[in-house]
Amino acid sequence: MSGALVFAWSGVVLFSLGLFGFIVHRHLLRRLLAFNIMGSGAFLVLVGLAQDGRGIDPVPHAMVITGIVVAVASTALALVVFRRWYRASGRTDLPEDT
Amino acid sequence: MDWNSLILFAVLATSLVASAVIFLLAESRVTLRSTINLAAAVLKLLLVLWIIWGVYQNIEYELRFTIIDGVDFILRADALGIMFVGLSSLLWLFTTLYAIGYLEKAPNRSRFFGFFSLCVASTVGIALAGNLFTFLLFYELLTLSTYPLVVHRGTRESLRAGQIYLYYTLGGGALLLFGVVALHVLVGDTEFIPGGSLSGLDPTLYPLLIGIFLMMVIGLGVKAALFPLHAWLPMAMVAPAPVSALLHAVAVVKAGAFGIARVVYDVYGIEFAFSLGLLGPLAVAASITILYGSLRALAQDDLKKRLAFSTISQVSYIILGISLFGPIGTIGGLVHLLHQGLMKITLFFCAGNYAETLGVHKVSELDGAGQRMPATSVAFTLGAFGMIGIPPMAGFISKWYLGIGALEAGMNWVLGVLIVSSLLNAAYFLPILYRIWFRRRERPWCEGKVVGRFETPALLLIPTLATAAFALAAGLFAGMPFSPLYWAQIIVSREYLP
Amino acid sequence: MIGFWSVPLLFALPLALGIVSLLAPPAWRARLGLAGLLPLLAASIAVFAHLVLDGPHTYALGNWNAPLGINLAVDGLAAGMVLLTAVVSSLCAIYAWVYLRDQPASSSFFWPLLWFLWAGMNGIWLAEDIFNLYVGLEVMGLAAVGLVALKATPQALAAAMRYLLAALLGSLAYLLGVALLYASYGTLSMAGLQEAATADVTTQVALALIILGLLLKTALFPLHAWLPPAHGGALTPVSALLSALVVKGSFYILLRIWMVLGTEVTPFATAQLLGILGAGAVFYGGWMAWRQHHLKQLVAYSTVAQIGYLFLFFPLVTGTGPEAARLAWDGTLMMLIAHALAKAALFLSAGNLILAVGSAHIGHLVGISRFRPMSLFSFGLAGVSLMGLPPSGGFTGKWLLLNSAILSGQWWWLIVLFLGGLLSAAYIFKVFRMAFREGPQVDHSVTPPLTLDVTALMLAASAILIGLTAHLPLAWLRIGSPFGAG
Amino acid sequence: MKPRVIFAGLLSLAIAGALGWAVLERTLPAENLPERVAQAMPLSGVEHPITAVLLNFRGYDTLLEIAVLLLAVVVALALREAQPDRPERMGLENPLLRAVMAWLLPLILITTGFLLWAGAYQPGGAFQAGSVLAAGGLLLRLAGVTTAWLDNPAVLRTGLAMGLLTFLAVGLLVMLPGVPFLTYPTEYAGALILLIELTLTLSIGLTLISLFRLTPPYADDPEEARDQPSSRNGGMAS
Repeated sequence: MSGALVFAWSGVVLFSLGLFGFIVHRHLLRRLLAFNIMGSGAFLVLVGLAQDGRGIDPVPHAMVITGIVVAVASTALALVVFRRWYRASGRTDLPEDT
Repeated sequence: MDWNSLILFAVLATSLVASAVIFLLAESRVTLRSTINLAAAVLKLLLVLWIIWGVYQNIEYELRFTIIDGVDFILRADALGIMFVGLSSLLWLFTTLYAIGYLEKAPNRSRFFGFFSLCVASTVGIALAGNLFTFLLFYELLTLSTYPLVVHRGTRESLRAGQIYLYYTLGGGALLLFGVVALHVLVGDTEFIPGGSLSGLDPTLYPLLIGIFLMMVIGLGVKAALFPLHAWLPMAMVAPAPVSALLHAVAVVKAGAFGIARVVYDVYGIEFAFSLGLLGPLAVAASITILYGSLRALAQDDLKKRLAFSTISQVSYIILGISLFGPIGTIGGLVHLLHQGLMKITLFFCAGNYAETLGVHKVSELDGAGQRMPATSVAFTLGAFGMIGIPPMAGFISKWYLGIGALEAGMNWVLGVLIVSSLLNAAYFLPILYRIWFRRRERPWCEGKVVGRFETPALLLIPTLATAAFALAAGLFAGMPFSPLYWAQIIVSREYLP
Repeated sequence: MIGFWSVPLLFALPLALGIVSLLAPPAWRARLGLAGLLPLLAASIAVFAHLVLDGPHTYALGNWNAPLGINLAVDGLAAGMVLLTAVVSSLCAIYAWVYLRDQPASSSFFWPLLWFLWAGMNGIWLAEDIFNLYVGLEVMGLAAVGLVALKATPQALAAAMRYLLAALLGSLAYLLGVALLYASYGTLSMAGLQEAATADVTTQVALALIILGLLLKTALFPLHAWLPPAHGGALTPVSALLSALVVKGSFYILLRIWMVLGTEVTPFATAQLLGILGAGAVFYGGWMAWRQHHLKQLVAYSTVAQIGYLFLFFPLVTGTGPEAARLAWDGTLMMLIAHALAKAALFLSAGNLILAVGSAHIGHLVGISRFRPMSLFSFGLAGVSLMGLPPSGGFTGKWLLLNSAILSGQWWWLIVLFLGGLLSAAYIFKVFRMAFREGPQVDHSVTPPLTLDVTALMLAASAILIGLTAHLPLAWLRIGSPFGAG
Repeated sequence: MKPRVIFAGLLSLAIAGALGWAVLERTLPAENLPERVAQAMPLSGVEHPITAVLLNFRGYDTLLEIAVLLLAVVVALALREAQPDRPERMGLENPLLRAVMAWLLPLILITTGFLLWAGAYQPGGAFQAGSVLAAGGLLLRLAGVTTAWLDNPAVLRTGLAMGLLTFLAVGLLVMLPGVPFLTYPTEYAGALILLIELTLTLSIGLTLISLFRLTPPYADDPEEARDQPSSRNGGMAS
């Protein structure tokens, strides 16, 4: 088993765990955390698989940095909307979810 | 683009432009709206007369552009098409006049006249369509533009009627669409060519062709009110009288019958359709509808409903004529397309006059109407005689040719259908005439509208008398050039010759 | 040459306008927006004209060719979408210019968000790089979420939140698929992937993830739950933009990736499954639309249904003959364009009707035909296209799809098209029934500004006209397509 | 167990299984992209390959990524304006904290500068530097140091937009000789990238700080929010 595979598999596990949390939880903050865990998993797969073969590939690293920025922006946006929603409704989950 | 295609475009555009302008007019601009309406109708009629003259001289009128690869939009004036256009534009003029009088002071007139013109544009498009695609396009447009007219009054009853109308026509339209697409996949763009274009196909495809024919006839039969697809028509009589008169007696139902004629003559070809064994069942269906419509008409007390069932029965004469294999039967069917239009619109105008002037909607209330409204009643009588087929009215000519055509085609039982149907026609029209002329009214009339110098407003009376006169003339002068009969003979000579 | 210069302007210009509009005082944003429409429209037309005159081309950003750099690909489909976006967004922007006057001041943030949305969409249409598509998706998606949230009512915030969660999940699935593809092919360029693609497990799993993510973003039944509240609850011009263009963004990516990988990599059943889900969307969306009482919710569910038609593309193009596939391609694109135009028109005219009666409840539309014939007329014209009745773009698209279904022998899709058309007639005429009813409730209505009616009418009329002249746009869209320039 | 949990569990397991298998079955690519990157490095204007990919070879991705970041702030600004908050009052009045800050802040600024500069030849770059800068700003805020100049919309928004604007302007200006968007002339590439990174660092830092500032915790309590005069939304029902 190569190192790349360990990284990639860890990424897969993180992604799946995140997905589980994303679906199971109703509290929006938890779902956002789950989303971030999923993101980390995806990034880990991206970088992990790139370790293999011919040395370090800078492209996935750049992609991950871009991905992280996008994830940060998405999370921030989600938090902004969430806090406004909480303020307007007093709820931490979405109305149709029980 | 040359003049000959422009003129076709102009025929279509007169009512389309009128429709667009009328939609934009404010409700209160009555005079301007009426002027535009009438000007468009007169202009269209003149253009159509021009084209009729041209078609008579075998001039080709064609307008064509590509919609998608392999599918063209084609308008073409041939003898069959221009006959229908002529009928529609003549009657549009009269109905417009009538409607202006009928809807005086009624609400939503901009909407009414706008959609009315759109309907006429669709009918003209149906008539001039040069291939199945174009036909389908206008056929569906007719469905859509009629709906607002059916529900025009906005009552619960008319909305219900509109809904039923949509169930039938949209369903029928979808079936027609399938048939057209299937044909398109088989043979490509199906232009209307005298003699049809399918006879060269591989015999293994024949079952498929029969299936497609069935789908298309069902789709078209909905508008032609073929039994058992007719139920929408009597319900649609809640619409204002001009709508019932022009659309549900002439434009819409005839669009269906005309479409069947197109499919039989110009897509399949009458001989090919005969050899596929399609004409016999069609004749049976038409015959059943003829008898069924007449029987149901007997039982109606509502005048417009009785006329509607009469329409169901009479339109099937056209289909019967189409399905008789032989030139004379065809003449009978085609000429009836014109004759029935003239007679039935007269009857509906009369029904509208009775309702508007006297507030009478039922047959049983018509006692003595002849004394109160003699001119209208004379027109009604002429129309009714025509429907029964009493010489020298136009209806007699149709039935005569149909009968001979049936004998020629060796379908003698059709003769029986014609005789029984004529008796039934007499049975539901003569009692009305008896009531109008020979009974007396007990109570005074509750007058609906303020009446001027005549028995009813001139705008209602003049179109009624004019169409009655046309119906009479079509029968009296059937042997003259450019009479409906003459024109039907031209069509048949052109359809059967190639 | 102008076309060459215009390609980067398609995203640079809206980004710049977005920034400027953010810096400008709120009162200036609308005027700035209108001024910005012209150059952007000009650039879109220039790119399109360049394509029609000189054929398809790629644009290597930074002069680094793929796979090292990022290419933009201008082919018929891309340029067509650019132009469609320009037309629909411009008209929606003009609508918004008038509509937002009566909205709270905070709604002036519509403008920067619109520009970012536009940049994201143009980025997606032009992209040739699967990772670049991910970033483009995020620009478009977050701008769209922001636009939904702009109304700031609790319902709108909840809808935005739900939309955001769906978008995020979809993006991550897509990203993971991209990661797997990159790991096995070493390139992000679609052209490179197409050359190298093999039907191994990694590619199939990657494609499955990408498809799943994009289905969620496209709101294909049964992943559609986020769409109706978001599209139905937003400000009217926003609803129009979202339904007309934004859902098409993820569908477009799916289409592209399918053309690159799908036909070779996926088993026959996948395409059929996508078609079946599409059929489910048509039926379920149509049924739900018919059951709605809120006018804009009805229109939103109609989008759910109409998206279903687009997915008939996959079974009709996979494993069928070249002619059937070509017809399916033409038909789907025609459907897509017609839906974009018609749905924008439908939302805008629905917004006008709501402004006129002051209520979004369909039951309150009684008798409105007497007062607002023009709004209703636009609604009807757009409805004609959605029902697939002639003459309209929707009809032409349906005609092509029907042809393709018969030709490929997959007759079962005929039933979907048949019943789908009738269902859409049911919900469109539901509105009309109410509007034509003469009742005591309505004796007056507010008259919205004429501009609102005119923009809706223009969109509706173009949905009709595009059906009558379909062969030209379809020929242009085929430039550089896998089906050859026809 | 709730059906949702079962569903989520099965789905996650299925996806984990499929992904694990896909990772295992992965074949090495035929395309050797690192090799291409290495070959193009001399022309990139920087020495670190990741920075070269981020800001030169795939600079367009980064441009859009910055747009995403800016978008988040735009939405935050829009929502803040739609539901105005009370004036914020934040931070601990703690002299120890302030004293520590006095030590920390210069360190943070130096780290920021270092990360920015380091990006040219070793790991680092605008986003990392911007994040550290934002952390500094956040600490200041927690320490109760007023940052009132950030309340001036013109200053704030200019700062936010500066990075993207510079990036765009550079991308467009280099087109003048007739080359595609973002084609840096080789001799100026290093300088231009540094300029872009510098402005990006400031904008990213400011963006992250703003995202915190725009949703002050005091406004979060729905009970309190309801006491306020009704917010300006509502308006037209549609």
